[in-house]
Amino acid sequence: MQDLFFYLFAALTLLCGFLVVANPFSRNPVTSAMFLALTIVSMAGLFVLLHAFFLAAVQILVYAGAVIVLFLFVIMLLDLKEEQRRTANKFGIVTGVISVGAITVILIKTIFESHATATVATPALEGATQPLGRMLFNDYVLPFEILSVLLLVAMVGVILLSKKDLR
Amino acid sequence: MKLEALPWLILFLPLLSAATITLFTQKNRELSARLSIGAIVSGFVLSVIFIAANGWEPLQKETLVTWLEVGDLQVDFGLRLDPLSLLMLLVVTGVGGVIHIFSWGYMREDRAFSRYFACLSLFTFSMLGVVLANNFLMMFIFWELVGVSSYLLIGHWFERASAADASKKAFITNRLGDFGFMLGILIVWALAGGLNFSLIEDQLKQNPALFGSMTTAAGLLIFCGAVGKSAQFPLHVWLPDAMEGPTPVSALIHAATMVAAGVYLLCRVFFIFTTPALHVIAWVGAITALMAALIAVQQNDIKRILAYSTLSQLGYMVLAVGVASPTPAMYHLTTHAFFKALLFLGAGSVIRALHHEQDIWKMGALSKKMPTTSATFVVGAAALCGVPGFSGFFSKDEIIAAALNPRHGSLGLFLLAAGVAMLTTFYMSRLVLVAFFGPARSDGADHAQESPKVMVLPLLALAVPSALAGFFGIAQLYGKQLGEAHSSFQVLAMAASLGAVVFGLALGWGLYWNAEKDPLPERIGPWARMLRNRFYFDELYEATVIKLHDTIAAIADWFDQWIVAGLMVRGAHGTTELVGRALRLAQTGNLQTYAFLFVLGVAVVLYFVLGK
Amino acid sequence: MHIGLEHYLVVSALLFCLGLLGVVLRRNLLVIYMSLELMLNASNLALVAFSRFNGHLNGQVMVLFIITVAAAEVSVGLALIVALYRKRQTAHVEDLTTMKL
Amino acid sequence: MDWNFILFTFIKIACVIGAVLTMFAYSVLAERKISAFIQDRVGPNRVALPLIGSVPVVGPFLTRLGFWQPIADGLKTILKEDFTPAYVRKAYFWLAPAIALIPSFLTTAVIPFGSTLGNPNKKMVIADLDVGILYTFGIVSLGVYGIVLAGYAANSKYPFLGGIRSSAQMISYEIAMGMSVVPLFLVVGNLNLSKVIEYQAQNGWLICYAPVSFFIFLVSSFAETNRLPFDLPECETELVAGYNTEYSSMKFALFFMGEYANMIAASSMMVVLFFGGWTLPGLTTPANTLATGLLHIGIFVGKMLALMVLFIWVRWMLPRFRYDQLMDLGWRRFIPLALANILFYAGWFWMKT
Repeated sequence: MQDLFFYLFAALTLLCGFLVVANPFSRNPVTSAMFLALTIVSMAGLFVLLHAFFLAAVQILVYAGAVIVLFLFVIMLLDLKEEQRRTANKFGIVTGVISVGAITVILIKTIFESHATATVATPALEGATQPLGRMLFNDYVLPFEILSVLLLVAMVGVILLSKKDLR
Repeated sequence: MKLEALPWLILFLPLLSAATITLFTQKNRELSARLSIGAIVSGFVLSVIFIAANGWEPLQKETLVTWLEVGDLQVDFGLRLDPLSLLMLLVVTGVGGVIHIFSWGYMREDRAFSRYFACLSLFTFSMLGVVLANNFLMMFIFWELVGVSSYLLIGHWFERASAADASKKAFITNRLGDFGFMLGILIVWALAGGLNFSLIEDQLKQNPALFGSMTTAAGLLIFCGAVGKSAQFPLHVWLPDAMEGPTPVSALIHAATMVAAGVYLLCRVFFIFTTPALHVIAWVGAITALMAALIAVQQNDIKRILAYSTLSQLGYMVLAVGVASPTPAMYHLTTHAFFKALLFLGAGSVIRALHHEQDIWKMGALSKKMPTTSATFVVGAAALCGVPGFSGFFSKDEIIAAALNPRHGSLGLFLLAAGVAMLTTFYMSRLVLVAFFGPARSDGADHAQESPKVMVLPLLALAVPSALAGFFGIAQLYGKQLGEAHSSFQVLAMAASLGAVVFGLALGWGLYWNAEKDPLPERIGPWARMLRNRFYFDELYEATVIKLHDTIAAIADWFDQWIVAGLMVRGAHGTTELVGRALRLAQTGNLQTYAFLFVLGVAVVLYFVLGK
Repeated sequence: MHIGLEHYLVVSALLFCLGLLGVVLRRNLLVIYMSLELMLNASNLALVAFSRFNGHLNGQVMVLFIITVAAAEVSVGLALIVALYRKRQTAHVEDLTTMKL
Repeated sequence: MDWNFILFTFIKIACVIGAVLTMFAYSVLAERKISAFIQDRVGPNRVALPLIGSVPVVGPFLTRLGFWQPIADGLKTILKEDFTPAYVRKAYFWLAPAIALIPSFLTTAVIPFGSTLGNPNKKMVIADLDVGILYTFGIVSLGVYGIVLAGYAANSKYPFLGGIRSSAQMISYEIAMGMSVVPLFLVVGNLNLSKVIEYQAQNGWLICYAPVSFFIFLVSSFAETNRLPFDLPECETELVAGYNTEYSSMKFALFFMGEYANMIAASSMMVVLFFGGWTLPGLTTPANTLATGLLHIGIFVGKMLALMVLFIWVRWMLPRFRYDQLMDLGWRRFIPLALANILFYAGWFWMKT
């Protein structure tokens, strides 16, 4: 049952990811964004299978609920229709695919050759929210605070950037 | 009361005024002029006070400040105070002050009034430095400063190409002489181990063979400096061109001070010259005197005539030094400073009255329109010609007499001197008769008016010493230091100079009284043209020196362009550029390309890290 | 075959390479950004899988951080794109070659 | 695999969806009736079923009540021509209403609408998730897609602006909403909604502990469901009908349904979070008989309906906000207020320990 779900979600993730990048039917960025949302959601499914419930929820909440909506927002604001008209650079596509393919091969080869020892799932970390929180606010409190500053900086930056005339 | 600080004050007041004008009072014309004039006039007053207090020969002849001390070398910054320098101090500040005041009127409408006075003050400072210097190095420094400030003054109207060219010509020609001067200084330094005048003089007195075979060479090299500054024969070309500067500048530089510096130098270091060197000096002076007088006969520009006359008189002075008679040289220098400044200022007054007309054939009848200027000009001319009773008579007479002295002089030099005296009278009578008498030859001359008081008063102030300087005992004063003039042939010399004056005046009167145009070209034809063209010196230099110079420059240019810039610089930069061009291909500005290259790099790195 | 760490890692690697492909091939700035998000998510997946199979929560904490950074990055990046678009009227990388010589 | 469990879950899902749909139909009627009451009108009172309408007393009463009106409305929306304008983006135009509706149904999955049906294994919640509230927020945040896509797909100005406005509004208020409930979990110490109700059963309703949270949550719910006073995405005077301008027939009905389903979901969330779910003071133990189980469900539904009425009531009582006021309220009032609220509770607990 779990295996089935894994294959289902993995296939869905990869398929949607592929459609984000190279949708043969549409080059509309909105479609890409929607498939990205689907990727995120199916990835959340994978997270659930990995017993990372909290992260699954956060994944949906942050990515699907905010980030991709932001993307949609911007796409709609910018009114992008350009790309549909452009002709692709064949040479670039071929070389790009080859180099990325090489990386893929290397990565997967490495994964299979490494013989990861932990093939059996360790006892599930049920209800991981509380330990996660403890860890976050004890061991990782400094990075956490730094991140909060990062967010603040990003917010200030975005507000400045979005002003009509920068001074 | 010793007043030791006074000479320093006199020296540095003009510098202070120049600095103040340049830094603070550029905008305030009147204040600038007052500062500059105040500096030089107070310099004159202070000089008088100093001389009054200490007499002509102060007990302490030198005041010293150690300026540089590097290893064994010690350079003092000192002032030498003896009759020679004190009298020159009076001449420079006195004549210079008068010229300053004259400038106030003459330059009134000039745009760069403040700059003019700043340069004037700087020039005064440098000249005073030359006069007061007690060693070769300090003299050389001020010598160069004189060159720089004269460059600035001659090129005052630098907007005019001719003025800019003239200033460059003056500076470069001077540098040529200065180069020799510097070599001479170095030789003296190497041999004597010091630069102080009195030190070297003492050493030479004790051991005349101190410099050995180098003495003549050192003397001649130092004479080179004087040749440049005093515009002697091969390097005389800059002085007539320098008339492009404002007329007061001409008066200051070309009559009283700068050109006199060369002669002053010769007298100051007279002790260093050997007999062969003196022969050379004498002949150079004689040739300059004759040549300049001949050229002056056929010039039409009032300032040029005066310029060549200056050259001629400088030749006299150098001749006097060359016949081992520095006293007459300095005597003539002093009187010449008075009357030549007077003549230049008179010419300036005329030029200004005629709205910058300088051709004497467009003047005439000015004696009626500008009585004071004319009268003073005539006084100056008479002094220059050596009319008996006027200052020039005494000084020139002494030189002509000295030219006959048995040890250094010769009959040739005497005849030359006498001939030049005749020519002087001739061209001066031509100038005076054409410019101030006869009919008015242009509308400008017809409507000329007397110049304002600020210009006329200096003329009067200079006319007095021009006329009477012969009675002040200046020669005796110089004689105290430089030795009495040889006066054994006074009668013959006096007869010769009197004859020259009478003959020259008669010739001039005959040819130019009421003349409409110059009758001389018709009479002597090609000779006149040659004179008018200044013996083709400029053309000669153009054809030889400048050609040679151009060739050397072309070769250097070729070397620079092909070897230095071509092979070395361009080679290096070409290689860099080629590599840069190759690398530039990678910078497409396209994000995608960068991403692709990045991915490629990651693939390679991954291959080496993981893939093996 | 039981699902192990390797399976998740393969999915993660494939997703990562898909994102990389998108970055290299697509020419719309926004889509490139989405591809970047894909890559970040792929790394998230790998981290969560590690966390799960090593019985330790460090990985999940990292994922939280990554999500936060990604949110900040996206907001700033999108603001930049909007600013750029206002200036140039394009979000197409081929038109944004001002730095080119 | 526990087939019983699966079957039971399916039955629960079916019941919940059926209940929500019914509730949707009758909440529309309630809306109309209440608005009529507020505006001193009668409201729908004509639709009658042929047979039942002729039953004396009951028939006219039900007719006057408008009891059959939802059926007529439903028939009308189904039978109307489903018009697709020419220049819409077809795929998204079709997808958008579904996407708008789905999240609100999904939200109901984690809501414990009752205790048990006698048997402790038969929990009256479809999925008893440990991260229930996070799940809810995640799903709610997906709700924005429907509206954004609807605005985008219509390919026309007003729907587009409506979609943009709506998404901005929803994202903004989601933050305040999410932060408003944090104090609750500080108090309860668990994200599982069933545990939240258990805590309330023992310690009293959470609205007493966190009234500020409730206030923020309530107002944010209005904004999240695009209800008045925050219905700017479909504000007639400015945007015609907002994102659903180009929609008609059943597609429009789906949006409509989504709105009411959202209201239902929000009301039930509030009931669970602040009003003790199925508990009443004195009625706190999980049911051990079928009857008490049903009673618990009834209590839950009753509380929820009361909140629904509040929603409807507010709609007809308050004027619409201006958009900048809305944003101002969200970002500059509620978010700082929610933060201060969190800090207050955190400080409180810190003092206690």
